[in-house]
Amino acid sequence: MSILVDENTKVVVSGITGGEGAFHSALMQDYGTQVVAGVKPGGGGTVTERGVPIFDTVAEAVEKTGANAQFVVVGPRFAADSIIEGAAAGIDLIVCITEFIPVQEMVTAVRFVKSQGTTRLVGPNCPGILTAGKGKIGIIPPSSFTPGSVGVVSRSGTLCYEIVDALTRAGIGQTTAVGIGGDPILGSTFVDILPLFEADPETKAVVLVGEIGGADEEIAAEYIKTMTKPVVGFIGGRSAPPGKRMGHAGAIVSGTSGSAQGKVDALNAVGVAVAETSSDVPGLIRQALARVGVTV
Amino acid sequence: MSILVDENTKVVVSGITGGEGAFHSALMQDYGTQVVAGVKPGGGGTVTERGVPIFDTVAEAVEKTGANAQFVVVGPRFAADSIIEGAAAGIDLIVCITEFIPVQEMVTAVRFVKSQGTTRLVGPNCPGILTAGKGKIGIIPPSSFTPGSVGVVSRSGTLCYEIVDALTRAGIGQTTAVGIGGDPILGSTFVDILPLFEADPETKAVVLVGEIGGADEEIAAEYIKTMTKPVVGFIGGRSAPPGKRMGHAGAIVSGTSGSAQGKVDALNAVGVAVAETSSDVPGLIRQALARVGVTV
Amino acid sequence: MKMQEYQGKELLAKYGVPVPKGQVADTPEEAAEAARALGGVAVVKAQVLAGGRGKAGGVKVTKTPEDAQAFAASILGKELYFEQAKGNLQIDRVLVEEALSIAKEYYIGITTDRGSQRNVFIVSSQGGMDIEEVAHSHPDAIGRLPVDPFLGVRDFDIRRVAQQGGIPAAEIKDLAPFLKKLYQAYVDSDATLAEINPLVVTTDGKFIAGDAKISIDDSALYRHPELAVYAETSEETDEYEKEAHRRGINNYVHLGGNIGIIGNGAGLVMGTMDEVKRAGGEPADFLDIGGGAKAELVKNSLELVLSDPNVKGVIFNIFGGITRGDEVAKGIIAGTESVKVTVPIVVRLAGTNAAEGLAILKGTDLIPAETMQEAAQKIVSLVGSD
Amino acid sequence: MKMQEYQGKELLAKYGVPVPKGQVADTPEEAAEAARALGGVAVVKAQVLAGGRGKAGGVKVTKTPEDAQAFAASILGKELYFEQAKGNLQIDRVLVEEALSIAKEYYIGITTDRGSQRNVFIVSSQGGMDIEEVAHSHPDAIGRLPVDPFLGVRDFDIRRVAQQGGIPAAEIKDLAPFLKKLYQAYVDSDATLAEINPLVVTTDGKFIAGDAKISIDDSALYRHPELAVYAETSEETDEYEKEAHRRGINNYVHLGGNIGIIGNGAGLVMGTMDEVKRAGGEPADFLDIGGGAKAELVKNSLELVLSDPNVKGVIFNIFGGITRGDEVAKGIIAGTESVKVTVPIVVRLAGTNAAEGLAILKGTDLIPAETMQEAAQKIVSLVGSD
Repeated sequence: MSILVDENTKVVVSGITGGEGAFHSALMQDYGTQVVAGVKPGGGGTVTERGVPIFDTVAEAVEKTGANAQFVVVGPRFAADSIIEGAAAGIDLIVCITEFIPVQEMVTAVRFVKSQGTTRLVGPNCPGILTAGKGKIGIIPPSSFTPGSVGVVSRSGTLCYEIVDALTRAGIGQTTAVGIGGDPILGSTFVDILPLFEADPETKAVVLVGEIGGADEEIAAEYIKTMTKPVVGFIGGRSAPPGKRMGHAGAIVSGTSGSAQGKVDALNAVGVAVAETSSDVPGLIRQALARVGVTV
Repeated sequence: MSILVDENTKVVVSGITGGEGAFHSALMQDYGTQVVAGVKPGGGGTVTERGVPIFDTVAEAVEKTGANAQFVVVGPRFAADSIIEGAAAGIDLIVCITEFIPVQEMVTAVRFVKSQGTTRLVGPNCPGILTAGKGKIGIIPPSSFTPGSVGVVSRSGTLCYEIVDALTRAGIGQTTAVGIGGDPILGSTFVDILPLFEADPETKAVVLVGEIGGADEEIAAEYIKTMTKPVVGFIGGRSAPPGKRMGHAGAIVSGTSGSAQGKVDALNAVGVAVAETSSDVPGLIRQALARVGVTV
Repeated sequence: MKMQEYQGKELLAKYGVPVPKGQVADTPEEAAEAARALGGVAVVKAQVLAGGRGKAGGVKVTKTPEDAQAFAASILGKELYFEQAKGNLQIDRVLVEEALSIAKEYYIGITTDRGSQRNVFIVSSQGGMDIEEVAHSHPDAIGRLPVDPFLGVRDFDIRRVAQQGGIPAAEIKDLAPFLKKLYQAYVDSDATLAEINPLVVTTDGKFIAGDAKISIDDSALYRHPELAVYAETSEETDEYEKEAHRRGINNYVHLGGNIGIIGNGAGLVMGTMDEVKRAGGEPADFLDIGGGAKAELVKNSLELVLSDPNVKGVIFNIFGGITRGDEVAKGIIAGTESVKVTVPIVVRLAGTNAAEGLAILKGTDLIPAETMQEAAQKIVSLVGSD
Repeated sequence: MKMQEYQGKELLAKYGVPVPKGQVADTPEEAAEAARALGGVAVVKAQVLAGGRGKAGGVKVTKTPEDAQAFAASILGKELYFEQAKGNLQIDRVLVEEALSIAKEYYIGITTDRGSQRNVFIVSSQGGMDIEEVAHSHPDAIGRLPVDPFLGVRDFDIRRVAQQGGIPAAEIKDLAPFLKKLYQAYVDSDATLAEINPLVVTTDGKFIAGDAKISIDDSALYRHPELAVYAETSEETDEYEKEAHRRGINNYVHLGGNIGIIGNGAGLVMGTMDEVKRAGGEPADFLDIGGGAKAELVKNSLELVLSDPNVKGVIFNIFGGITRGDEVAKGIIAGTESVKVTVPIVVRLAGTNAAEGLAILKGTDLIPAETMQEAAQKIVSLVGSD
């Protein structure tokens, strides 16, 4: 088990012939992921250097290869359309790492994906998903991962890597790490991913990595109330001064709403210990697991 | 039991102040239906002659009265928007009798209704739904109905009345009659309604009233194969000469596809007896019920 | 509402869909002038709604303006026989167009599809012939694309349908704008059918609509006043159907038997036909007064049906939902007062306000019937079976 | 990209949203002329991105062209202090507008909302004041309308939101076209915020945008070349932030401490700030090089951070996913070569191509660290805590 991605996931890569697309598809293959197809308009009938067949459309790739997941790594002008193409072709899981997709296009794309009912989108502007030892879709660097029992879900890509690194250094392995992305319009938020960890028998505890801005952590806290598995939190930007923009469109501190303290309070209120810095996460996870009788 | 409409159905009428809207809302009330609200833009805060409160929007009517069904009886220029309004307000069942709604508007409206997931649309250009002795939404004349165990689903409104009349004259009562309408773009087709009859404990047999044109009866036959309850068919237009348009946009005979004979063959092939004329329906129903051990 | 070729091409041109240069001509002289403006060589095409104009002798490539004039003179104001319409149609207008240098002919159609509940493109590399034949003979050469109304035509859709339809990938860059503009024209005009057959690929690689067969949704004509002016054009070849068209009776089909049939709802009227046939009669017509008909329409319908000298009896079968029995009864009375009635009329009234209607008919010569079956049997027994 | 009021109003006018008559002026003389064209009485408004222009002394109703000229002269080329921006901003341009005869002031805003994943209208009858205050003081006077992108703004939506926002039913016929046009302007322009506060209802019942605060999605500017020309306008009041803007570094915030922080990803940079603080240091800045940064941007970033004389040490924290360690290493080397480095620089490189990056940095004065925590502790111990 694990969530979303494993050794049976069959990935079609939209943008497989681009620089990043080719590079990261190869890294995905190196990590054992089944990359079964690529899509490049007009490129149908050819194969990549690594022997992956290329098709003109996602629909054809699905028909011919049984792909059930799509990695979207095309430029920002084409990414929303590529997501829509994947959802229209009945793909189960779409991971889009593309940054700078026009927001209005994402409003349309997410609306369409949700109207399809059966497709899950992770991203855009996210690092993707990595299941330790089984496979990955996206750009998460696998070197820090080690198989284990902790799930990680993060708004920030690099903080996600950091926390996985800290866990592994502390001898705590992971099931799956999901980077949901930092854009204002996202396919999946915390409350879409947490239930998957809750249902996954291998996952014993979850690290939720939030950051300032928005209300996703507060909404997640409502759901965590209903979870049986322990969750440990970390909020990036606790030391950020209020009123200053810190990158991500989402990371705007305005009054209480969206502040690090508001999020910490909301999580604490539902029994979630929140780490002061990322290096405190492994200790809190160990305590949380001990409380439910799991020793790591 | 019964399907779609019963004594607990709470109807909001969009267009309750129009001529047909007022007339048929009153007939619905006379038949025992709970008409809990009306909608008329700008008319909020008033009541109809029969004391039904009027609201400016369906959403408000739902909030204030708990309406769970909507009867759309506005003019063709406003009907598609009214359907969308009902679906957006979370109405469970929308019945639209309006004729001559522009087809492109219905393409949009039906797409929206289906994307909502929880709303069922019957119509447009249909007579509506009547559950014998319990209630009705639409314009079906109730005088011929008598409670019993036969469900009726019909593309044609008037043929539906005719067949109910024939059943009652033969001493065979009905559960619910559903007129799905004759437009090219419909909210519900045979295969949307048949499963409801199949699941309804009170319904023991079903009459399917089709007509020439389209492939709805052929598609229905595929579903009927899986049903446990007997179905009797009738196809209007068996004597219509091929190549002639007979009213409804849908009723175009072209080659085999859409012909009465094609439909009769498809139904016969799955064990459905098809009546030659509507007056033969009661006899076939009686035989069909006898075969499953029900005497009427 | 069906549009003639030149009307359809005018509509398409407004949306940027490429069409051949050309103009319509009502006289041979205008045809000559149009051909001259095109440089001499031209294609002259009779403008009628029926298909099969080539076989009917309504299309000719002319080498000189004089040729164009002579051909136009030979068909304008004349009637040609159309196999598909099974009758003669008068040619009042021709379209004079540039002769395209044709490399290939494709087929593009859009229609609004019951099954998928969407507008669906049909795309095929096998253009210039009957698409239904292509569907049988080359099923692999047909691409089908249901368009999500919320998304419109997307590039990935076009790549897919082109591939299915056998159109080379290299031509997608030309096909894509053609399909997108055609779709916009279709949706914005409330069309129910738009067929471009052939879609001509010229020897210099341009995509041009060689023909245009467009139908507009009658229910939406109110918001297309610029198209509604075309609505006069009728394709009926039957004189009673032409008369029905003039009287605003939309659902009338002349069948040629001896028992006139008038009812409300297509299904019920067809059901009545079935009962009449079973009783041994032969329907003279199919006439559906529709839902909620007013007395005036009922009167008009009765007058139309009685104008057919073959009609030896009439059956009215009304089971009112939105149609009200009293309105129908008033219309029947009005009809019997305006024309001399020499044949029996059986009236079956049921449903909404049936009692009120029957009260109005009381004391007239009209013959009441309680059920459809009874009505059919009564009229056939009065008229005698064929 | 934030647009100034006059730019926003130009944009709205293109979509038929009613705005007051008026024109921009760069000089007092132009202001006088503009006031004259309006008939004398005018409102002169400083054009800056910061809010609170009235309090800053940037808005005045003038009775004569001479008044307008005098007021324009008193602010053009001068700096005004803006409380909201906590700093001085220079006024380079004024908007001279007709003085509206105001009966009522409403509030209309649209923004793209994370929660509902839609564009959401905020509508209130309580206009002309801070909407957040209204939300607190009159929560019942706020209507909220998430717009389904597939449907656009529908009449029933407008009836509903008007009712919630306390706008009388009788005014919906005027409100509806205003909202529909505003929505079209918003979507077509790829806006992320459009605030009309106040929406003026004039004494003769017209709806006019009294102000316009519009932001455009930077990611979509490529397809709005007509708007991209406005992108030069900057609202930064901090000199380092202005310099970052000039260098094309989009995610830089000057914080004033002594340890420069550069990293990839907003979360990681914030996390690094947290670790530096815990170790006893004080961040000089937040600088996120983003994902997939090239060497040139890294070099530029280092130069910017080092240009702050308060900076006594720099920490590079890179955990590469799409960012590649070798690119970053090349950029760091280039940065240290282009400016004289007198402070310690700690570099933590992990993730994609980290090994390649570390190989490049080998043999330099840069201080390596294996983890973020270690990097923070090293730089603080080298610089000394505050």
